[in-house]
Amino acid sequence: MKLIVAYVKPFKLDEIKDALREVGVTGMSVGEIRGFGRQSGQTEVYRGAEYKVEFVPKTRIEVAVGDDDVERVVAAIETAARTGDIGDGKIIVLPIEEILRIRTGERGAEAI
Amino acid sequence: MKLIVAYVKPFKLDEIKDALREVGVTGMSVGEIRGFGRQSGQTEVYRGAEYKVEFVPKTRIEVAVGDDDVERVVAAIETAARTGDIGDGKIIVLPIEEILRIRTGERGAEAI
Amino acid sequence: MKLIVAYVKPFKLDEIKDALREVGVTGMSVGEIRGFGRQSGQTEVYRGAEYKVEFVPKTRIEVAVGDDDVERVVAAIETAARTGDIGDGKIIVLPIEEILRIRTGERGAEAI
Amino acid sequence: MSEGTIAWLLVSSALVLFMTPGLALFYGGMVRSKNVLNMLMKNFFTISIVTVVWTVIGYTLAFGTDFGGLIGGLDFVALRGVEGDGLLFMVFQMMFAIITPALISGAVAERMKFSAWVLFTTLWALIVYPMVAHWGFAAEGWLFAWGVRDFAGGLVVHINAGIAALALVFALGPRRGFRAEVMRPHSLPLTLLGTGILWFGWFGFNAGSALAADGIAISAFVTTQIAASVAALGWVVAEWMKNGKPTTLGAASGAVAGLVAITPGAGFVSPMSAIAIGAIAGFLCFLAVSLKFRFGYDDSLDVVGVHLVGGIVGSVLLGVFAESRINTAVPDGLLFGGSDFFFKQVVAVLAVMAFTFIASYLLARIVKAITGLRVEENQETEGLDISLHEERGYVFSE
Amino acid sequence: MSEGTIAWLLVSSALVLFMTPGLALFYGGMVRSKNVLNMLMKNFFTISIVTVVWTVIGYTLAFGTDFGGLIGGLDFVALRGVEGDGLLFMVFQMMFAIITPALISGAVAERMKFSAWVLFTTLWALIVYPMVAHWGFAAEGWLFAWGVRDFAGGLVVHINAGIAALALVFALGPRRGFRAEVMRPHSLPLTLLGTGILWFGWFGFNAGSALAADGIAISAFVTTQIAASVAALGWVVAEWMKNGKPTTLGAASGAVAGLVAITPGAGFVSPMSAIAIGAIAGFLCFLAVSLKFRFGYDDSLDVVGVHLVGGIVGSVLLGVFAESRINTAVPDGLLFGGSDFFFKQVVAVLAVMAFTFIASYLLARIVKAITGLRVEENQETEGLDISLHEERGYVFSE
Amino acid sequence: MSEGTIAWLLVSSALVLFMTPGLALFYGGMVRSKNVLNMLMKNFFTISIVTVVWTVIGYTLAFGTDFGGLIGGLDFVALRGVEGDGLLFMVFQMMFAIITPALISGAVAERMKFSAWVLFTTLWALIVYPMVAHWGFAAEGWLFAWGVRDFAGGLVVHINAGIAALALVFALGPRRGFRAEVMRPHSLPLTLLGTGILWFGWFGFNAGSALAADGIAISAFVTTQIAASVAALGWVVAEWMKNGKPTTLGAASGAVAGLVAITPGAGFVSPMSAIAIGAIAGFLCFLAVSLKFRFGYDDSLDVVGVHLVGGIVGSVLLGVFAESRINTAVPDGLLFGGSDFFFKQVVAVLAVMAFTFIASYLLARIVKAITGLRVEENQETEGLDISLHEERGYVFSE
Ligand SMILES: Nc1ncnc2c1ncn2[C@@H]1O[C@H](COP(=O)(O)OP(=O)(O)O)[C@@H](O)[C@H]1O
Ligand SMILES: Nc1ncnc2c1ncn2[C@@H]1O[C@H](COP(=O)(O)OP(=O)(O)O)[C@@H](O)[C@H]1O
Ligand SMILES: Nc1ncnc2c1ncn2[C@@H]1O[C@H](COP(=O)(O)OP(=O)(O)O)[C@@H](O)[C@H]1O
Repeated sequence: MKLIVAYVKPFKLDEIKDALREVGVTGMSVGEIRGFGRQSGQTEVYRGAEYKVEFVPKTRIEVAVGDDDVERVVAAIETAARTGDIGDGKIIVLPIEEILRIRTGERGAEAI
Repeated sequence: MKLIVAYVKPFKLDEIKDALREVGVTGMSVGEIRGFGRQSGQTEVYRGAEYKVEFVPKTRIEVAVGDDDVERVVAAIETAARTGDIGDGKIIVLPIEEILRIRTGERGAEAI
Repeated sequence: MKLIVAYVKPFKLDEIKDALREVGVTGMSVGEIRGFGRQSGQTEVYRGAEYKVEFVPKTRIEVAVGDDDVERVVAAIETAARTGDIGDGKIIVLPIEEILRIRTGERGAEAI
Repeated sequence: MSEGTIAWLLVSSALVLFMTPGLALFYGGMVRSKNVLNMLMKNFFTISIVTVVWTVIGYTLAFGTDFGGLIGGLDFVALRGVEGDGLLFMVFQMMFAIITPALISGAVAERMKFSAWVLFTTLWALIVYPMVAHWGFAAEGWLFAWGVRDFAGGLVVHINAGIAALALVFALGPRRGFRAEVMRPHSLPLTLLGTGILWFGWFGFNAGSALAADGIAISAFVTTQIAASVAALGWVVAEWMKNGKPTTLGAASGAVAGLVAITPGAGFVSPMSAIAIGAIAGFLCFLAVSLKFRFGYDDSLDVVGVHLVGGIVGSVLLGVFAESRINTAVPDGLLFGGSDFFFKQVVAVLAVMAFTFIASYLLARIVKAITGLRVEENQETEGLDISLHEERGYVFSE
Repeated sequence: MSEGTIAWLLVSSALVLFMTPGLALFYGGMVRSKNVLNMLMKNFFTISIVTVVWTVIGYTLAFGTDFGGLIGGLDFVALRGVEGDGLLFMVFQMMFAIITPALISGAVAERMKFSAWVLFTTLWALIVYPMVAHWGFAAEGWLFAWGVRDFAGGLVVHINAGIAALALVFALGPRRGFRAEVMRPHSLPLTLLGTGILWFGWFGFNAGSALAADGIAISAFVTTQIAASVAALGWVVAEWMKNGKPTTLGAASGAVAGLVAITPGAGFVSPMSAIAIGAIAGFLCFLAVSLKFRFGYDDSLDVVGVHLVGGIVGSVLLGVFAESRINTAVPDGLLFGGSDFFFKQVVAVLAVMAFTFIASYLLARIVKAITGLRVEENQETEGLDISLHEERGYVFSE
Repeated sequence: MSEGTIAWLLVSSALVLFMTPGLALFYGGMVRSKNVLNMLMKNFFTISIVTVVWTVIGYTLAFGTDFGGLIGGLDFVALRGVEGDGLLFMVFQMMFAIITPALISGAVAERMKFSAWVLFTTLWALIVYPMVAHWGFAAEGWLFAWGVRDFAGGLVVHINAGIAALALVFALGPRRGFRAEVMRPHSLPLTLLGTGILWFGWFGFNAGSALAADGIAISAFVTTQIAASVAALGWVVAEWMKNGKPTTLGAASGAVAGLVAITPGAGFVSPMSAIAIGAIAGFLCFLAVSLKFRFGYDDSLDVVGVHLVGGIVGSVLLGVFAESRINTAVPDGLLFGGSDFFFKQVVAVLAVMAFTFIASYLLARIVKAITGLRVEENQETEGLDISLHEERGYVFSE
């Protein structure tokens, strides 16, 4: 089992969610982060003073999937999240050693 | 060493914290996320327009533990987080390769 | 490739970002969390009622790096984040199995 | 004027001015957080623009010597000769000239260029508002002279703003994601705060329109309070029955709908009629806000549903409930035996709608030709606060 | 009435109305974010409910022809014959009838059903408030006729609301997690904003109660400002000494406590007495808010500690500090040689407490039988905004 | 006084009091979220402190029997003999005495100890404010007697507060991270709300300073509205040209700058002059806020740039635009043939700046010796809300 972590543009969340649902993903967890990367941040101006805010608002998505689904899920996110512009973000795959559904105590693939 | 990640119902945080403390956990990190899963989201109504908000507020807990403590900690979270209703959430175990305490520079088990 | 996760004091973020940039890191993702640890939380008082809030605001940083850069990056964070006081936080290293840049579809080291 | 009346009109003017920041918050809470500042800014800046326009030329176009019932002459350009009581009347009326275009801003939220807004508001405050104000408020304006009555601005303010909003929405098109995406209010507490300020300020708006601290002012004050309350009840009961839940935004919207609807008749109807007007307005405006989904125009914050519909309801119902017993300045309405007045009110509603719709649509096209109306697609996605103002509404992480 | 007085009472009425949105924000900031809209809604909707109740029947029960000192007759049903000055008095008093039940809402925050609140408020505004208002404010009400004085509503508003809150809390029970969990205010800036609005509006409340723009109004204005300020000092100094830190919520709470305590005596005492009243109220109310933890009743936002205790302090101290030199409508208090008046004030406090506690508790039981009082356990956990209103207070992520 | 005038001055007093909570929000939105409560608290607590100081001794030092043009005598200690109209004047002036030190708090935001603020404000309200108020407002104060005019407090309020802010900033030093770190406003909606309240309250401030509900009040009301609007335009246009973007904070800041600048001349100049004053103030204050970066003093929220510079601009321009035709209490300014008055205004500005700078700096040193001025380094890093008040501004996660 793998944990897929994606940093994406916030307004893409809805599309990604729909894409994931289409490839059979039934759960995910989403948080707000600030990203730093090639995409340069925003200048903000307050009373004439300029602030170069290097962090850009991004959305962080976590999806736990079975080993067989990894490629399909990664591809779904990749397609849905892409705009082609700098700052589209990254997808990372981490190994999961165990997973458990709290409600039922199920473990492993069934717990996803 | 393992990193235990749990997605749980927000109001369960206090009980989980207490349960973890009882099994000897001395540290954890907690964030706010929005979860998508079997538990259906909430309908919200604004000026007569209905919005089906599929994301549910959840709390994400991270605990780094030594290999021997994994089962105990997972069990503690499981028990404290369970209500028996859909949406109780998941626990995931990830392998840690190294851990370091910034203040002292200690590494490995001592750093937890 | 590794994912370096660090829990640090929020006001240290700027220094850490600069330190990381100096060692060649070009991207990172940052979130707000609440930390529980040896550093005791804050007492808050509302209308005479005392609340012991055990969670302390912390910043969580994620940096994906190539295998060769791990030590350098960990050292950079360690130095920049240290104040010497309790609560400086932890750094964790997780193995990454795959990484992908959404914009270009590049994978592996190039995608970082 | 007596000192008591001066005191009351100074306070009323301040109250009506306060409504525009209140409106800014009311609207600001309803947009997404990435657009909150742009929403506030469009309202605050409208204060500045209209103050200047009104001072220099707008006031005289509205209240200068009449030309054919259509517009005022240039006698008061740059406030020449406007002093004492006249100056007080000028500034009280200025506050109405300010809030009217500000009301429009809710319809075009989250996508209209700031420069386009500035230009549109300037032109609209220069041309449309003074003409309609002349018709409805000036003694020789054709509507007023013909016998139409508009106590505090049902025609001049609410129908005028509401139909202009519709015209502008047509020229502008819907937000990206309209009807597909969730576009929830980002802070209803802000909206409720705005509602409180609007309600408070509306006492100056309506009771101040008596232009004296007298029995008419008292009467207008009371009908205002009653209509707002009953309309909030009406809206909430309607949605409670339809959707199964009473909502905070429903209560706030209902209150505003009631305030709108009582505006044309505040000093002309009895407290019991105010109950009827409030109830009908609360109910009809609740129904009206769903029209935009049916017909597909994106009136983002329901300026049409609340102000246009509420203004029509109030202006027409004034033709029903007016009582010369309450105020000798108005003939009796349908219910009290006068059908003539009712007919005139209906004609006035149609006339203002037709004129303002056309004029506003033309102005929108002109503005489009000069500055363009909409922000770029990526600006809309990123949010107007950052892309147009380089500011962020909230920073909780530092 | 002179135009000056009409102007002042119109403004005062608007100011007192504005207090209820202010109170909504004051309370709204103190609850957890999942309940903020419910808190706002309970207050805003109370405006609607009471406006209707008061218009139709409440006013006449309070101020109609007296029946045995206990209640007014039905002469003014649906405002029949209420015109001019009478209409102005009616609407000024309406605003008091609105805020009184609104005050209660803070005690039952975060757990009471909205439908139960609607029913309770309606009944309470129909029965309890008009009776107590009749006793304390109407010339032939038994308390007033007997010689008790209540300038702007220490008995009628604050003690009345505070003791009703206690009764309702008994019927309702504590929030889940009371005393075990952290239940912090979610937005103190909102609470401080509410405090500012309350303070501002209170000038209409107290100085407006002179019912004229005269020396008594001026005097009441000044004592109001002083007592609020000193009580804030008193509360903050007390907590600074006890807990080692001065708090923002302490300053806000102290100010409100002072405003409550000066209410019954605002137009009857000197500025120097206002300092004493403020200091005592700030100190005692600070002590009183901890009573709920000692006795275990969950008065969520301290309506008892601030309004009941503050109201008692003020009403009793009026018996000490009243000066006929300041206002001939009041006899001298203890300090100036009159003991009779002090005694009457104490009796009045006890009488209102006894009556309202019993009546409110009975109403609460009736409401419980009809709608139930509390939300379900999982609704309370999830938050009342989503579970009762299907709305969310804040959405910062879109 | 007539009832109309009493009504107007009661309302004006309430409006001016409301400005301080408005200011608290205006400032509160501009600090980082970890310091918002401390910012609010410093303002709210200033209300309490100054109310007591003014009641007991400040009023008599400002308006008691004159001593050599420099200060008032002790005749009115503890308001002895202050009644009726005098009491009304006392409380109206009290509100000015409150907001003046409150204005200073913005300059020392995010680092000054609360205890030090309490002590500084107490001493400043006891010594500096009453003296300068005596000079500028009392009939025998040396500035007034000499012929200087200050309609509503350009010298007494804004220059006085602005230069004191500068002195305190020198004594205090910059925030940790000044010029290196990003220190963004945490909630501009809060700041805009504060702006709305300030603008609303300023009508009481300026038009109330006519001390009657008369033509001067009307005139002051109108110039206030105009100058605020034009200055907002001026500021925004300047920044639009310089930085390429119009900002919300710019509009808010410009409006406040205009309100400040018209204050000294509100009842003395014509509406057309108000346009000029507003435009110049908006433009100059925009330039002035960048001075702190050039000269390296950390005036956190630009009290110097807005209030000192705006106050100077307004006081000096009054010497240019004053018209005895508008108000016989003022001589003609430069533009209307009088050079003498202009000269006196300039001297007055310099005199107040010199006196208050020195006095405030000395007070700051005294306070430093007693309590210290700054919080500890780690308290500043952690935020003043937690470290000084043990409270948190926002808790959205529960
Ligand atoms: N090395 C990294 N570790 C963690 N997150 C990263 C890393 N590099 C980029 N990110 C995340 O991905 C986002 C997009 O990266 P960026 O370099 O701006 O664009 P692109 O992915 O198109 O090259 C960043 O804002 C950040 O959230
Ligand atoms: N595959 C997944 N990857 C990441 N998070 C998940 C996944 N599935 C569920 N979650 C998280 O767990 C929460 C609960 O899941 P849900 O399916 O609603 O209930 P249950 O775990 O009781 O079956 C979700 O809200 C989400 O935060
Ligand atoms: N076992 C753990 N798992 C996850 N996060 C931890 C763990 N222990 C500590 N942390 C994080 O590190 C932060 C600092 O830890 P703390 O024990 O207070 O200080 P120190 O690291 O100096 O010993 C905590 O606030 C928490 O966010």
